[in-house]
Amino acid sequence: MKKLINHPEYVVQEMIEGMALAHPQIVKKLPDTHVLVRADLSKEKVALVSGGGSGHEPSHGGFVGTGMLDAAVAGEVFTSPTPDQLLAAIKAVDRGKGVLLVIKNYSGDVMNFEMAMELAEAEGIQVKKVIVDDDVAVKNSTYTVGRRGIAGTVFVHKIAGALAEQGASLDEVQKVAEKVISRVRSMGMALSPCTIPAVGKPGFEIGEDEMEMGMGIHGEPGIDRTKIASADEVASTLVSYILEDMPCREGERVAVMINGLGATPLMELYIVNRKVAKLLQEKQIQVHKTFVGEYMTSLEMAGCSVTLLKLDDQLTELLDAPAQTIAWS
Amino acid sequence: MKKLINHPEYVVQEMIEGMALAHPQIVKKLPDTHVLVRADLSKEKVALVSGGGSGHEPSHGGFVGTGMLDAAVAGEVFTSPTPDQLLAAIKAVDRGKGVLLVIKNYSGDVMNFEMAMELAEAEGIQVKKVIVDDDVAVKNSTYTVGRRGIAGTVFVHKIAGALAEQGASLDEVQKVAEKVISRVRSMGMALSPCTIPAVGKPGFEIGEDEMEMGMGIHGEPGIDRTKIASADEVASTLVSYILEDMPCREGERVAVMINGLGATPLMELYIVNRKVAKLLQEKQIQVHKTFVGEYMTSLEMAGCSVTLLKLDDQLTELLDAPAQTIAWS
Amino acid sequence: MISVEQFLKWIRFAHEKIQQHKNELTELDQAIGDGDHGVNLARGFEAVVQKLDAHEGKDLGALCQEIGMTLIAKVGGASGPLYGTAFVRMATAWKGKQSVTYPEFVQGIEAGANGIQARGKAGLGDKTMLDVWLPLADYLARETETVSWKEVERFVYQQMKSTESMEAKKGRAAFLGARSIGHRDPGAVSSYYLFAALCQTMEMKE
Amino acid sequence: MISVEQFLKWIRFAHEKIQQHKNELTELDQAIGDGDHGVNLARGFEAVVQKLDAHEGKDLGALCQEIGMTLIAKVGGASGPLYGTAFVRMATAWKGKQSVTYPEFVQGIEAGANGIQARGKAGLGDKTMLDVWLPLADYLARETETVSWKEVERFVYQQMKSTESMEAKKGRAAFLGARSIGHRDPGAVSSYYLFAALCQTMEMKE
Ligand SMILES: Nc1ncnc2c1ncn2[C@@H]1O[C@H](COP(=O)(O)OP(=O)(O)O)[C@@H](O)[C@H]1O
Ligand SMILES: Nc1ncnc2c1ncn2[C@@H]1O[C@H](COP(=O)(O)OP(=O)(O)O)[C@@H](O)[C@H]1O
Ligand SMILES: [Mg+2]
Ligand SMILES: [Mg+2]
Ligand SMILES: [Mg+2]
Ligand SMILES: [Mg+2]
Repeated sequence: MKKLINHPEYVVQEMIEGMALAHPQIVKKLPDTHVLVRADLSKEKVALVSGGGSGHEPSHGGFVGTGMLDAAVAGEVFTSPTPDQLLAAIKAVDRGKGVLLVIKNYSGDVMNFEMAMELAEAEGIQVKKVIVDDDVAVKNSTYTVGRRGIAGTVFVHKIAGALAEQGASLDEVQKVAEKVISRVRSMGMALSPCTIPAVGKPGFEIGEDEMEMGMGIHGEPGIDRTKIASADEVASTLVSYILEDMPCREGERVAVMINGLGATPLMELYIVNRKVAKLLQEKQIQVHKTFVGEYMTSLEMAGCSVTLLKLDDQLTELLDAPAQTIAWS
Repeated sequence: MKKLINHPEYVVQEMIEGMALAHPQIVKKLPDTHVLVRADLSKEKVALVSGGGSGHEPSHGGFVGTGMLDAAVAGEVFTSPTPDQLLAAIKAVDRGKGVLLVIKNYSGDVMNFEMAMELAEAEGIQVKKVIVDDDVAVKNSTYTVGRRGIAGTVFVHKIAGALAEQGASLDEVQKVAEKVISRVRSMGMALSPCTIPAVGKPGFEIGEDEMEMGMGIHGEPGIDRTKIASADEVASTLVSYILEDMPCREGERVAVMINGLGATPLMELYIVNRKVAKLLQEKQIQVHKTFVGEYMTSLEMAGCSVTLLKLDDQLTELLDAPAQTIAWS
Repeated sequence: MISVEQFLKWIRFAHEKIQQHKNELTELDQAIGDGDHGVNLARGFEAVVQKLDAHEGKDLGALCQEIGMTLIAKVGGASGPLYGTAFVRMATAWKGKQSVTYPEFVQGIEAGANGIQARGKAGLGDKTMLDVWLPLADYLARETETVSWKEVERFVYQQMKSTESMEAKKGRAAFLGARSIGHRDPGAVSSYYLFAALCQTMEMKE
Repeated sequence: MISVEQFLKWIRFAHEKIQQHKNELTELDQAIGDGDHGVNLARGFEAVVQKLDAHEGKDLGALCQEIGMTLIAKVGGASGPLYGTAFVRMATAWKGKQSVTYPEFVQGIEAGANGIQARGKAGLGDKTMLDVWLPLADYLARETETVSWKEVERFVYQQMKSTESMEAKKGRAAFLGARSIGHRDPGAVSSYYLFAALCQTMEMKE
């Protein structure tokens, strides 16, 4: 394991400290927690709280700021944060207008957030939640846990955050978040594994000539282990899975995110985007905006995910609204 | 070699296409070149052109836009762009106010840019140049080629670009660029090598328990191959080399850049920043702003560089001025 | 049947087993999850035993409450709320007691199992820790004070092992669908170590 | 001494050698540079021979001009402007000639070497391609038409080899300082292949 760290046990704490030290104009750390909150919490508005295991940076601390999240709670690496930390975040950002929790659909995240919600409600805070499940690599079924939440979550932060910033009510903010969730789909793939610092060895093995389609952002196995394919083939496969799940008609407008998982250079992400853009052009799906970079990573995993968000006028306006965070501006 | 590419020969072309397709509001590709120019080239102002080998993304195409570069020219991976491409860029962005070339100090870059300069001057365009040499890992000497240009180059783009945007003359823009160069120092280190796509195997080898201090951004060997150290030790070493070369007094103000080389997760960069911030605090050097992320990469190399820029009032104002590019906003 | 002293022995013994088998638990989780189960539980139990050192005269209810809250605050992930809820429910069952009788003990385990089910909404056969907890509660409920703890351990082991052939429906392994078959559930295995520690503690006492 | 036909043979032969030794050149550059020299030159010479296919009656000057401009536009890095400038200077020396005499040929090589020096501002002993070009130009200037091309090749080889013990002062290897000692300069090695191709072409003719 080759990492620029001090001790596996302190990676999350030291990272949060490093973030707060780097961007004091944007975020501050709640004392004795792994919670980053907006530096300017004065405004009376619905508050947005998200979080999850660490190792997905810039998610979620990088999206705390004006027009996006009010607080982000970092768990241990790949491990949902605990209810006490979530409660601290909720209490710190609540301005009496209620708090929306943005949860990625993992059993652990859902349970910890729900426990925090119960605790906050017991203290008289109005809390609602949405659960993001954009990963089409997993079959959707109400019978099981359903799909995973991955990079599409960032669009939920952006759009719900923009509406909250405009002064909308908790119900309205929850509604728009759910609208985003219903219209966003993602799928990822990996070329190499990643290593949880405290574990010290890679979460899975993958041959020199292999890749895994549908890989989860915690190294959860995907749907297909194949010979490594070209960037164009990878892009085509990801887009076709997404469009199969969420058909888009000619003339419809989308936002595109080409998300790097950690070790993949921007060069490769842009090569993937080239093909994604061409595929959408062929299908006459209009691209309103494209985001290429690292938004929801998996430590130092190599690979990428593609996300499509189907826009309407409301979502377009909110997506384009200004935001001031570490990783989105 | 595990890369998300189609063919090693086309990586640069396809990357440039992918960038232009992703951000049509910000950049456009000059036909038949690997040049990205600002989408809005109307304004009469001094133009800034930079470039270099590819593989350092988001440098330099990611810094094309309002308030930074007017054009970026991409060479083959780790290979300076050629004079014809540079000339095309210069001609495309010249608005009659002259063009400043921002060159990183490598023999190849200097020669190709100088040839382009001669060609442009022959066509009656006023061209000046600055050469960035911020890497303190290399001993400075007028007898040899001097130091390498690395991540500090991005500060030159930002500050000279801001002054050009304000309507300053070519001389003034060149002067401020030189001021930045005289006040910016960087040093990097690597944990793992990178592979030029067309070569297909890593540029160097490094043991499982080793790191290289002073590593160049093209995999050029550094100054010290040691046992892998903690993030805090790495940060201390880099900062002390920089401050030895450019002493900073108590109360002086700096901008800090913690730059990832490609495969290093943001988590680790922030852990490094934590220590850098503490070291500067101890020395009572004021941090005006901190930039953490990927600015000048080396394909998928793991490692980081630290850059300090000594600010004065002029540089502070120009650094803080708004800019609209892909990777800086 | 079980006193504060015995209880503390059980938990300390469970802690030891978790630390010993940390890598095994992590590897099981790497196969069908995200590879943090060993690390998560090891961190949680480490925190638990540190709290126990200052238990000074707490009753079983208070101890379980402390353990549950510590696990909730320190483990995170899916197993934190689940193990945590189990101990918090046991705390309610054993409130104010310095020791419990066999039927009271069984009530506690049942309350724990029901807590896991309420929190995680899994059913039997969903390939989770519940596949150890629920059957164990039922087994103990059918027995009496004279139960053979060796047999109990064997039973728990079988339950744990039976998760190998199940298809996961809840938790992270559920994303794998049928490909989760052939692997033991990490949470079932850690639950086995928890109860193996109980059985061995009780046997030593006999 | 050398006709258009011979010249084309030389360049095509040089191209073959560069392609054959592409990996070797890249590995030399990995040791003290950035590992692209083989790839750069292979790309450049590939483009050059494609242009040569349509040379139809061009003279030596025009051919060298074409080669120089192609190398400048296709190689990039340090070696592109340097090799390119060398051929552009040779073009001036051989302007309008269908063939050149031995003294004219030597003037061309001298012009090329001087072009490299003017462009790169390196001196003898700085561990660059110049350490092949300049001594070769001098050697040829001291000889006549009857020069032994076998000897020339041996001489070029020695010059190339002598870069091994030099400390780089120019080019990327200069960043290494004393640690560049012990490695051959990639540009000197590629220049050796260029001139080995010349010598072997001339020998075949003899
Ligand atoms: N809904 C659930 N009900 C019961 N147990 C569950 C549920 N979800 C997960 N588990 C248990 O949690 C274990 C995984 O714990 P852990 O790895 O610590 O958390 P995470 O899955 O969040 O990484 C699984 O092996 C399973 O036994
Ligand atoms: N200033 C110079 N003068 C002469 N030759 C030089 C100079 N700088 C570099 N070279 C030659 O160029 C070679 C490197 O070429 P190449 O690897 O293609 O370019 P780069 O160094 O830009 O990657 C060196 O081995 C050396 O022979
Ligand atoms: Mg987990
Ligand atoms: Mg090069
Ligand atoms: Mg897990
Ligand atoms: Mg080179």
